Amino acid sequence: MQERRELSPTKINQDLLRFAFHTPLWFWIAAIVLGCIFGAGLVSFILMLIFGLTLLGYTNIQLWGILITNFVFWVGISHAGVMISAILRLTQAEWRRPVTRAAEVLTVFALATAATFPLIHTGRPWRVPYWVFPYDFGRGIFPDVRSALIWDPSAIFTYLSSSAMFIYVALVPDLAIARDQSTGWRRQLYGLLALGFRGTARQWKLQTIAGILLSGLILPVFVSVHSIVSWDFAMAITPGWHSSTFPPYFVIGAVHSGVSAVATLMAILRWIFHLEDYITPDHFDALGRLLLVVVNTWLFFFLLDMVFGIGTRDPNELAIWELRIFQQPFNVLFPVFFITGYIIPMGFWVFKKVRRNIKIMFWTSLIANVGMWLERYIIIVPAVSDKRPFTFTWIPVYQVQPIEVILVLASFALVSLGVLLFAKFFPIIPLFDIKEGQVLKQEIQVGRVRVPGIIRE
Amino acid sequence: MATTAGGALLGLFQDPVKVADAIDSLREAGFDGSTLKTYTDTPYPEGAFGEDPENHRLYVFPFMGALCGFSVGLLITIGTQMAYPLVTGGKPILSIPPMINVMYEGTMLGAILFTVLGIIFESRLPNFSKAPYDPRISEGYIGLLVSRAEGKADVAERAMRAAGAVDIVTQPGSGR
Amino acid sequence: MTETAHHHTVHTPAEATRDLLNRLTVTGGGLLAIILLAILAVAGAVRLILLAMPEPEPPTSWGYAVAILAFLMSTAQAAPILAFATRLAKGYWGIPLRRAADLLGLSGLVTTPLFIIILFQLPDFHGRTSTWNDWPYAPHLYDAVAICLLTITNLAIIWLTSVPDLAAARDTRGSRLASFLAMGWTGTKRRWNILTTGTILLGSFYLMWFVYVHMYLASDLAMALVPGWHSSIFPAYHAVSSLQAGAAATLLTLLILRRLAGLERYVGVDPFWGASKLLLGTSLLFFYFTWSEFIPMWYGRLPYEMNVLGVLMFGPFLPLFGLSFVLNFVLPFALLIWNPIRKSIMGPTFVAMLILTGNFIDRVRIYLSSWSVAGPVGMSIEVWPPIRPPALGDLAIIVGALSALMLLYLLALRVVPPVSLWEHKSALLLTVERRFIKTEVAVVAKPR
Amino acid sequence: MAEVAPAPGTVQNPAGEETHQWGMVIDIDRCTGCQACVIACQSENNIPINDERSFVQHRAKEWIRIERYWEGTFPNVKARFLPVLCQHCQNAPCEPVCPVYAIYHSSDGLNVQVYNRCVGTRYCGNNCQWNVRFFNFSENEWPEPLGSQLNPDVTVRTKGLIEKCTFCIHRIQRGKRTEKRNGQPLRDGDIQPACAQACPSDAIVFGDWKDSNSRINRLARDPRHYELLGELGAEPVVVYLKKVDPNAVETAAAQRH
Repeated sequence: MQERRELSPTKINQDLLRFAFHTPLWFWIAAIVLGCIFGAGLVSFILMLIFGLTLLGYTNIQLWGILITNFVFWVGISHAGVMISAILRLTQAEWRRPVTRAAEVLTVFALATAATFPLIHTGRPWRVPYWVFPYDFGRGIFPDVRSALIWDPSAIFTYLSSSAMFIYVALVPDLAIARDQSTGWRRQLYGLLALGFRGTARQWKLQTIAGILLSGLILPVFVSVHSIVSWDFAMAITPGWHSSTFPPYFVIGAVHSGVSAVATLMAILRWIFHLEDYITPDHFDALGRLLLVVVNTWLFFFLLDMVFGIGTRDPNELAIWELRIFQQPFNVLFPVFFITGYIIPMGFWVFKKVRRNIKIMFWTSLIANVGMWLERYIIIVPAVSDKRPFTFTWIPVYQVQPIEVILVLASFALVSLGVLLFAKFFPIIPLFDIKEGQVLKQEIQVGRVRVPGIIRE
Repeated sequence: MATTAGGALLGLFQDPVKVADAIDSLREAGFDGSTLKTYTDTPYPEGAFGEDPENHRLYVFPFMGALCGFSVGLLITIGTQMAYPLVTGGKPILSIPPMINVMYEGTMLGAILFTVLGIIFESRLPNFSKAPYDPRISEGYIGLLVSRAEGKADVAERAMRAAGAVDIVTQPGSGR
Repeated sequence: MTETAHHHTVHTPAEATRDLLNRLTVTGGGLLAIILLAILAVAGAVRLILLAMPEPEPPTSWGYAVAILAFLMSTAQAAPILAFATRLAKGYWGIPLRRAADLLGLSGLVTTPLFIIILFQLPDFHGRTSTWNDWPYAPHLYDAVAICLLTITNLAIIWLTSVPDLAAARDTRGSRLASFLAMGWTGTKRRWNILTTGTILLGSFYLMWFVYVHMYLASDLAMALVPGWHSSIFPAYHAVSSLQAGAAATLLTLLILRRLAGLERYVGVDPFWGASKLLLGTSLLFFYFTWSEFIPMWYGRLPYEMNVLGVLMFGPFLPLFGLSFVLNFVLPFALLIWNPIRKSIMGPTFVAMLILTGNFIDRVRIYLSSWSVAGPVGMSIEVWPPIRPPALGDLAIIVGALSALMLLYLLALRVVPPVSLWEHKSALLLTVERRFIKTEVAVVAKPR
Repeated sequence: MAEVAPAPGTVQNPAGEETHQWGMVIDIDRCTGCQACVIACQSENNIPINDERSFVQHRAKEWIRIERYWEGTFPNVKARFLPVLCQHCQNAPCEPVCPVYAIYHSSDGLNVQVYNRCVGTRYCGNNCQWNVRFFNFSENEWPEPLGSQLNPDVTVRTKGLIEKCTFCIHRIQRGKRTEKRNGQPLRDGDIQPACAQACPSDAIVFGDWKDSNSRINRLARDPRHYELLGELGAEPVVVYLKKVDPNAVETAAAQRH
């Protein structure tokens, strides 16, 4: 189903390595702007260190808020990488080739950004070492593995390191190509990183197996990560959080937002790097069809959570759902979330014309992620603002403070900066994978028509 | 003509079929298959050039890794609970279900880490060899390296040129 | 370059047509089997009517009947989804099993009446926490409608996907029934487009109804009966374990067909290999969903949830739970991670048998336990109900339902070939083995 | 658990069998909502003054608080009061969710918050269904000269950690020390937390569930007893006694018709 384009290896090298070797002006501008936004986030974190969390809009029962929402959101985005590369590698989907690495890179930076949020969100970040690692043998102070907040770092650490290694393994052949194509210090750097890879038959065989094997190994991690994140909430007996369907619900939601984010990223890459020959409407078509399946599965779990949450007829549970849907300010957010998160994507992506229109795909996938961000907010925030009926806890207004907004913006800047820098130094589109597609493509003559085909091992 | 210390020389081809022919004629000329290596910038289907089949033990690594990761996870989870026996939430001092979550992550981390190490090891990396090499390989040329060709260098060269090599490289590669 | 047809089948479309269509004749053994199965089915039906008609017995005596209903719905009626999935993904490996899977959906003709009868045995819903907050006619009306739609959709799929084969039967063997069912089909371009699009559409409808039916099978026939059991993942668990069992049922059927109908030329190792990956994935999902249901309850320690755990998993029903856990997750996982086992015909089939057994045990665990506590309404269960061994009547129903399914299947095989002929031919067109430089490679073409 | 008293056996004590299981009985019928317990707690435990701003922000810290409910409609409206403090649950939801063991269940049945170890993830606050855990959003300050009346037995908590009722653990410790020193066992009522001590109507009674004829055991046999959010199965050690409604019969009759 790939559009057939004849791409000579030389052209592929030039196109995909250009940005790594030459630095256009816009790169500096973008890097500086993003850096400034990130700096603002850094400053506000320092302010939080000095003045404490009084700067946030939290209250005595609204102890978690936007920062945790943002954490869950970025963990969700980070599921793009494995979703795309692992599943598409395992199913040998031909259109994966240009997409995989960008998705994996997005994974790594999104996950790293996400991981910072619970840490800066603690009351005393300087004591975080107590939390994440059993190091204080002298005083016998260890983390308590019974806490979901211990499962969480372990899962995120596993996922982060695994996907980083995954990227590197798949990057080695391209580093070798970059080594051969570059000169001076670049050549030294790439040569060192490429470990002397030369592309012998053995090396390629292992490279191919590695793609499949690592995908198969990372998939279970990928599922476990967001499940465990969801258990940060589901383990609590707080009404609205204590729902057993959270793990698959969170995972599929993560896939929804993640794959949408990949679509957005592909559109951006295509524009700024002029990759018209590599990222074609076919890819957005395929992504869109994948997303159609994902978004409807997501709807199923969303309905499960809601129907059976309300079906309990537990007054507190009902109160939470009433708050989520009918009360200020959620009565505004909920429709917005559902329209942007489900109706708009579903309504647009069912049409092939729309799926093949990159501009529309860019905007709709962006909108879908607005919806998914709000989804997390609506899951997390109301549940704690009205836990149990005490007069002391009439629903307090959670006034979002500017500093929280700055931190959220900074997280977006950080992820974009990370991806940009990676793309600056390394090929963000796997060269050897594209070349393989060129080698393996075949055609089968059926009557008059030549049906495009591909070699399968 | 002068060959490198290893007596290795590299033929550059543009057409994969010609590489296959070259390998055939080199075999006839008495070169052992293990001394013939192809350099490509992208994977070709296995055995496309009629080269010797490669076998590896990569599948052992994930299992070893999973085992190590599992035992480490077991040690940490049991150790922390036993070394600091505090009751929380009326749960048993040794609570199995939470351990399973952590041990699972440990197992998977071990498996993946060992797999990556296995891939690097089995592809014989890092290997900054001085054998002849040519950057043009990254531009779609296919290199055929004949190692241990002392004395028979000219035979090999003739065979490869006959098969259609566009160039023969003999000066050692830069390593990197 | 030399081109040869892929898929272990070195023969022309014409041969395939003749060969497959000649299998539509009734043999002596077949007749005997049909008669025997008919008798068993009738016996089961009689027992069922006796149980329902004169004065309905208390819910507790219906456990096994519900279990076999759920078993059929989770295995045979889930199979068509496998066929749909392979059609959606344009996976050629699935072509040999599509017809076998679709035909398994005929179990709808068994489950629909059974389901409706059982719906009316449900205890009064008033005061129970079900997802229907005292809606009119709930749940009976909506569940009945849903399963009827499910069955009808499957019949439509079977008919639509076999029309070209029926036409072939009409043309080559002049069969009356075939020519009636083929409705004057001729393979014009337009009709082929309608056929393929329609198949995908019907398939997605089937998937939707399937999920819906299982959601309410799980919530109305199980969760609503156990006080305090509202774990929102359970319906999804029910559906996912059903997909696993559906794939398993398909593989088992496929093997039997392969042996009995001598389909070695058409059914190679590909469908088993491909489906075994699905089995592996779904057995992982089985663990995932079970675990996700268990751990919040265990962690939250809410009294009524501990009670539910006691009734379903760790009380008297622990042996059944453990057994199904081993048969549905541990063994399939331990076996299927090895490619040599996956890439064989007996390996996946053996695992499929394990899974089917496990699924039956699991359904007995769920429905026998929940129908045993069906009596009192309240937030607490005084005593966890024990396992009731099946009585003769229960066995009659179980055997009857299964033989009714087999009966329908055998009858259907008299009308449509066991392998989807037209899809087989399209695969012959679009997959070839080709010479690439020095080696033989398989080239797969996928039309846009 | 037994009729009311939480069975001590439900909690395994690595530190060996404990002789005490501290608990409390609160008689709603006696509570007048005078807030004396709140003030006593504030001054005993070095809790900062709750100014208007902290209330507006919903960040007021009251280790024990008086929930006030209005019943009926004007003019015949009744006020009901419900003192709520940490229930020191035996299956405390707040305990296992802490990643750093900052909360654990002590062998004498207390739900202990270890300020030193708390990193402030605030998960415990989310999972406490009684809302009796309080986060220090900023450093605690006292206007002069109040700073010089702080209780030396109780730490002043810094910003960024969770604090909550301790059953005046410093008094319990002092009591145990005297017990050791004098050699004779504590008598019921020797140890009193500030709130119980300050309660003018004697609605709050503190004691030891293990001591079968302690006052709380005697009071808890009252049929009026109930647990706050008892349906969660957290097994609080605080037992409440219902308010006696003088015209319950009439209201019941009214409800019937």
